[in-house]
Amino acid sequence: MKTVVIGVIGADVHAVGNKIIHHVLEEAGFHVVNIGVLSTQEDFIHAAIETNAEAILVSSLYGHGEMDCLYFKQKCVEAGLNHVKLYVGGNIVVGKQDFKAVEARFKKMGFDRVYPPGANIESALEEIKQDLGML
Amino acid sequence: MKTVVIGVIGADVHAVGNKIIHHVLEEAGFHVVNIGVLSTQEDFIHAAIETNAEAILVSSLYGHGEMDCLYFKQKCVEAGLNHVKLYVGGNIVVGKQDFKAVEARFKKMGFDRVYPPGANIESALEEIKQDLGML
Amino acid sequence: MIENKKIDLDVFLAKRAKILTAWPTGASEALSLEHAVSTLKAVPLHKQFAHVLDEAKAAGKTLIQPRAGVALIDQHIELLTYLQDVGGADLLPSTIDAYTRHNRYDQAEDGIKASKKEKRSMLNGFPAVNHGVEGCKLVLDAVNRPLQARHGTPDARLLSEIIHAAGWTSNEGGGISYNIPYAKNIALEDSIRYWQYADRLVGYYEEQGIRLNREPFGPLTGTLVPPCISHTVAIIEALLAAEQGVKHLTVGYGMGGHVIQDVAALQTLETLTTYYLKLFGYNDVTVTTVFHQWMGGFPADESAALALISMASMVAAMGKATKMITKTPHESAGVPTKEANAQGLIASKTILNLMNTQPFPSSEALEKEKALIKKEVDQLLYATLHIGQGDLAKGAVRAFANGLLDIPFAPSEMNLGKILPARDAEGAIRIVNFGSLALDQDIKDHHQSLLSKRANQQQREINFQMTIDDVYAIAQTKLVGERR
Amino acid sequence: MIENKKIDLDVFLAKRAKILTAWPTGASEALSLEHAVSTLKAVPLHKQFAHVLDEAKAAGKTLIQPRAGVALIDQHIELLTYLQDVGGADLLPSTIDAYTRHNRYDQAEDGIKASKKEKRSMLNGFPAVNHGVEGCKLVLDAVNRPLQARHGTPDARLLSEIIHAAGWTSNEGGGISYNIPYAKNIALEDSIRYWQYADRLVGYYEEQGIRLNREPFGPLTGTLVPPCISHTVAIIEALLAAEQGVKHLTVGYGMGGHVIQDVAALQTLETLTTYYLKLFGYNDVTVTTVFHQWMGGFPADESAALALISMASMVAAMGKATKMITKTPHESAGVPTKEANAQGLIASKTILNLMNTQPFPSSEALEKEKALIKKEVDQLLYATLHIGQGDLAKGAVRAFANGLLDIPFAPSEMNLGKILPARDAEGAIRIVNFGSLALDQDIKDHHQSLLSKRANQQQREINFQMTIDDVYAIAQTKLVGERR
Ligand code: B12
Ligand code: B12
Repeated sequence: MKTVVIGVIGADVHAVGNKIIHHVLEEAGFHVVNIGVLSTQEDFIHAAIETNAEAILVSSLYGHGEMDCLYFKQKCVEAGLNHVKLYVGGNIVVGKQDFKAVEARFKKMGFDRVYPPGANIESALEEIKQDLGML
Repeated sequence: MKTVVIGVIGADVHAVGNKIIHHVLEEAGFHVVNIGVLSTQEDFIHAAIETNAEAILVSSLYGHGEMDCLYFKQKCVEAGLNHVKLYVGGNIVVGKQDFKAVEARFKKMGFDRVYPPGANIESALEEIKQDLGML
Repeated sequence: MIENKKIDLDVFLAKRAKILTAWPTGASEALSLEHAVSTLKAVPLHKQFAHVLDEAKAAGKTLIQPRAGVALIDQHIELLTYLQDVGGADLLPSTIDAYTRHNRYDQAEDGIKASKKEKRSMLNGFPAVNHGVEGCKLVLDAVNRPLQARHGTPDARLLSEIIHAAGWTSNEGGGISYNIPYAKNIALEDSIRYWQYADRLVGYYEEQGIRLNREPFGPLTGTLVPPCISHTVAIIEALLAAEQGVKHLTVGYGMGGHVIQDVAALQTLETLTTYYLKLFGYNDVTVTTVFHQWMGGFPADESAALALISMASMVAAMGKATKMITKTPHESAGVPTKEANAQGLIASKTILNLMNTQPFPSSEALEKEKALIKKEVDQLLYATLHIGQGDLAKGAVRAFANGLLDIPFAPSEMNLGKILPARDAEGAIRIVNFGSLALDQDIKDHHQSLLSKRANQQQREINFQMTIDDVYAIAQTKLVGERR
Repeated sequence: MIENKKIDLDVFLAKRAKILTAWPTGASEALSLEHAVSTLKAVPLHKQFAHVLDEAKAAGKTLIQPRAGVALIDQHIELLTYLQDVGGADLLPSTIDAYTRHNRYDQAEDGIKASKKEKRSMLNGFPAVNHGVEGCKLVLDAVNRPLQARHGTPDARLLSEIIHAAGWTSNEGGGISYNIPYAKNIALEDSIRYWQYADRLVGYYEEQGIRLNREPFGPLTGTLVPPCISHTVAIIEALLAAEQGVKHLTVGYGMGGHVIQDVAALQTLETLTTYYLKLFGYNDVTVTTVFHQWMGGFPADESAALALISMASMVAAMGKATKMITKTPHESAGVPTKEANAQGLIASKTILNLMNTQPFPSSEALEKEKALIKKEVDQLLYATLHIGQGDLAKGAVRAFANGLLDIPFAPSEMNLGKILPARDAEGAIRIVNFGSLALDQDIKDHHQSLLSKRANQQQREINFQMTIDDVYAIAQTKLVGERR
């Protein structure tokens, strides 16, 4: 079973999506480590290390995604998690912005895949399974 | 009392605005000659001649204003009505177009004043009175 | 003098030969009845208006249909396909241009030429007669929804022949509803006769096993029309159509703005039409209803317009209309772009989806309003029948001539034009001046008392200025007009 | 252990001194009580929340208020002025950023700096604490409407001091409604105590003759929250506030989507809150209501979003809410531009204007739903009081600890989280899994029977997937979720 860490980063309390991602990923055969809302970068990293996760799915809904995700990739690398796939989705910037530009910004920050508002977890399942060699 | 001819030009049956223009102009002290809907350019001209009108208010709501008003000024001039002020208003072209361009088109066709959709008769009263020296 | 009698086949066929000579496209081979019958029989089920309406009625769903029409076939197909795929339209129109509506096919031809030259539609609709059966068939084959001719044509005989022969399975209009609001000096007797022909054509196809839908035009002038008046016209046209053999009808009503009055109108429209059809022995006619989103002046602001469109959709859902004709955020400006038209459809379908499972409970206020409409309609229909000595066609002609029936703001000189409507304190449409309208004193007093309550509240007279304020109100996002 | 007792003045003043030291702006001279009282007394009538709400309630009008907040003062003023002048907002917010909501004023400062650098708001709200009394006063002076702090702050003591001292005459929030949906591991006892302080501050100003409005947060998680649960929390917070001396309350409810359930909820919210306030001896508290337009996931299409906003406005008008919080066509994407925010306001005001004169008649279905909500709320409140041995503060803490009260989808670990909601066949919100919710078997069976009717109709199990489908439904412009 592939292990993935999920959670909502920063001072963000949006829990609905997190609970659904938890359920959907479990149903899809993942071992889900859910660190919940209001999680720090360190929370994600510790959870990934402890559970030997292959991927970290960061949710950011409340708008401060750019500030909260800054240097996250570097910290992952420093913690020996270079091989861990990094995903980010939800409403990751403040306001309706051109997604191409937002995606580039977060890819530059080291995220492997970046999802726009409205892209629910079910629509991302294929890609995640592909990346983790489950297909 | 100043006499004005009002009517709805072409194969246009929109009567609501026409009836209100009739009432509002009468209340404002005009002698109103109302030739109603489905009026031809000739209907307007004959009415203006017969009643010695000082202005012709053409309504076009249904969209074919450009085709129906073509050469109207020339015909007025030929009929000796050069001094008669020509107004056009309603929804005088097909669809939502930039009003500046539409106004220019109808001014080029010889209309003295051109009104956009939504400019009801009450808001035009001042200008009409001014043009006819009633203020 | 006109009679409400089914046209004999031979008389019909003789008239037909003459009608098809009015414009060159009338000579097309595709207009032979054999050819037309085979075309119509080949129309797939999902493009048959009556069938799709029946499914919706059975499922308690409200379908959406836009207005749309441009001069040239390719752009018209592009427009309808966009409204189908992006807008989600369940039924498709072709709104016919105003020149064609007045049988001015030459001016329609000018419009086609001008549109090619200017690279924009210079016509406010689709010139179906000029494009002929072949052109109309191209449109039907290019779309995936039933297609209907929507127009305002006192004499639509040639137009009806052409669109049906092209497989369009519904035709809107009627002898009264496409004369009084749509013409100036066409005798009511003539337009009723023209529409008896259009209905007889549908009756003919019915006899060949082809079920076509006919839709009298509900909203009339769309401007403060009291429900009892539009219902009476709708029922008269339904009966006239049934006599000619029409078996599938959609009767319509234009949004008034007062939710309870509108839901009451929608519910009574169906029950009264069905009742009168049965009363006159037409027991095998399917009745469906159409709710037209607000048909008066629209607010210029596009968000306000979308709000009004959404409110209309709430009412259609509550009143369980079989079909709803949508408006667009461009309504106050002009013929909409396909994008604006699709916006109106999307907003409408959103509401219908969210409301579809929700029943609209009865209430005292609703039943009271329904009872009033029923009483008013019964009196107007009785007077019409009475003055026609039992013949509805004669009755209609004479009722309008004497103002027993009278439509507010109508351009036609066949209409007495004495009636003056205005809104009561809640915003329901009432009658200020009855003229010679065939309604009893009780009803007149009821309207009067409701109107004076409003007049007192606004400390104003009940007069034409009150009506004018109400005509302007909704475009200023108000329901009850305020003194200027 | 916490008690529902009015904080003694000296205890309050002692706490106040400490609270004001939490961030440098707490040291401002404008925060001396004398200065704050004089500022508040100088607030003109048309900028006093309580007064403007009282006028609306008396006139039976529903006011509109958007959410809005950006990092920097100038842009924030430009935004609010636009919403006032173009949007037509009757009341203005300042939506506070999320860092400030978690008392992370340092990170809010980073957000302010980043916003200056990037020339766009990097914060999802207005950092009122960082801008201090002077900054907040600039905002009040620049606008022409009453100003309210809207946020989601478990410990809003410093924030409340600052905004009131700046003349903002309303503060949103509560010890439960700003903890359970807005935090992870903050003890309910702490957040209730923090909000007793914020209410006591309002009580203090009340004693100086200044009437401030307090608004518990109605919608909680905004995701399929059964009305009985949000009403119970609203009533508890109303009672806790009244005990601290608050005299003017706005209790709220988030749109559910089923029109009759929502109108029933709005009507019972006012009657039940007033009833319980009187029951506990608080006879001089004004109760007004706020309806939040749909608080769950929005459709991405802007026309669909405006339709949902319009539907919500229809419900607020029918339920005669005193105030309505609007949404925008950008809701599913992110914090709206001022233009999109104004679109939401214009659509909302259009509906409210068109509906304002129209009464919403009672019906059997409405009375049935109201009776159910009343019965459920009575049971939940009784259980809360009972477990608190007559003390509501204790009762609330213990009720949540034992799941007698349970809020769906809540992030807080203080919430049992066993409750599972789903929609019945008509789309009304029911409870699938009651967990330990303090409701009797009759009520449980009633919910169960309604839910199984839906399950049969959709031939599916009643399970978490049904709830997930309902969570997604409205964003897909459906009310009752369909199996994926
Ligand atoms: C009510 C209405 C109808 C009613 C008309 C009833 C009747 N017989 O009067 C019905 C439903 C029958 C109808 C039919 C049609 N309609 Co119509 N109708 C409208 C609607 C909704 C309101 C018009 C109205 O009565 N407004 C209220 C009155 C008080 O205002 P008004 O008419 O605008 O007039 C005021 C001002 O314009 C101004 N004004 C008018 N003329 C002048 C002139 C001067 C000099 C000045 C200073 C001011 C001025 O003062 C008037 C009084 O304040 C408008 C859209 C809208 N406005 O929201 C469409 C609209 C006018 N109709 C339209 C069309 C196309 C038609 C049809 C032609 C359809 C067709 N394709 O054939 C048919 C008519 C057929 C025909 N042969 O003409 C289009 C025109 C499109 C365009 N120009 O691009 C409109 C704009 C709708 C749209 N957005 O597509 N219609
Ligand atoms: C419900 C809701 C709330 C509830 C939250 C209840 C709770 N505790 O969970 C309440 C009312 C409490 C709330 C509060 C706030 N909210 Co809110 N909220 C929403 C709303 C309406 C729906 C969110 C939701 O639950 N959707 C349903 C779930 C199933 O979908 P989801 O959350 O989007 O998650 C799915 C997808 O995004 C995706 N996904 C999510 N993460 C990831 C990650 C990966 C890797 C992948 C592949 C996919 C993926 O899969 C999920 C499941 O399908 C949205 C707007 C909208 N979407 O319409 C705003 C929204 C998210 N909220 C917003 C804001 C700003 C706030 C506040 C921060 C306000 C403030 N200024 O402080 C506060 C929260 C305070 C805080 N400290 O965080 C903004 C964010 C703005 C921005 N990004 O530009 C939004 C977008 C509204 C808006 N347009 O302004 N909110």
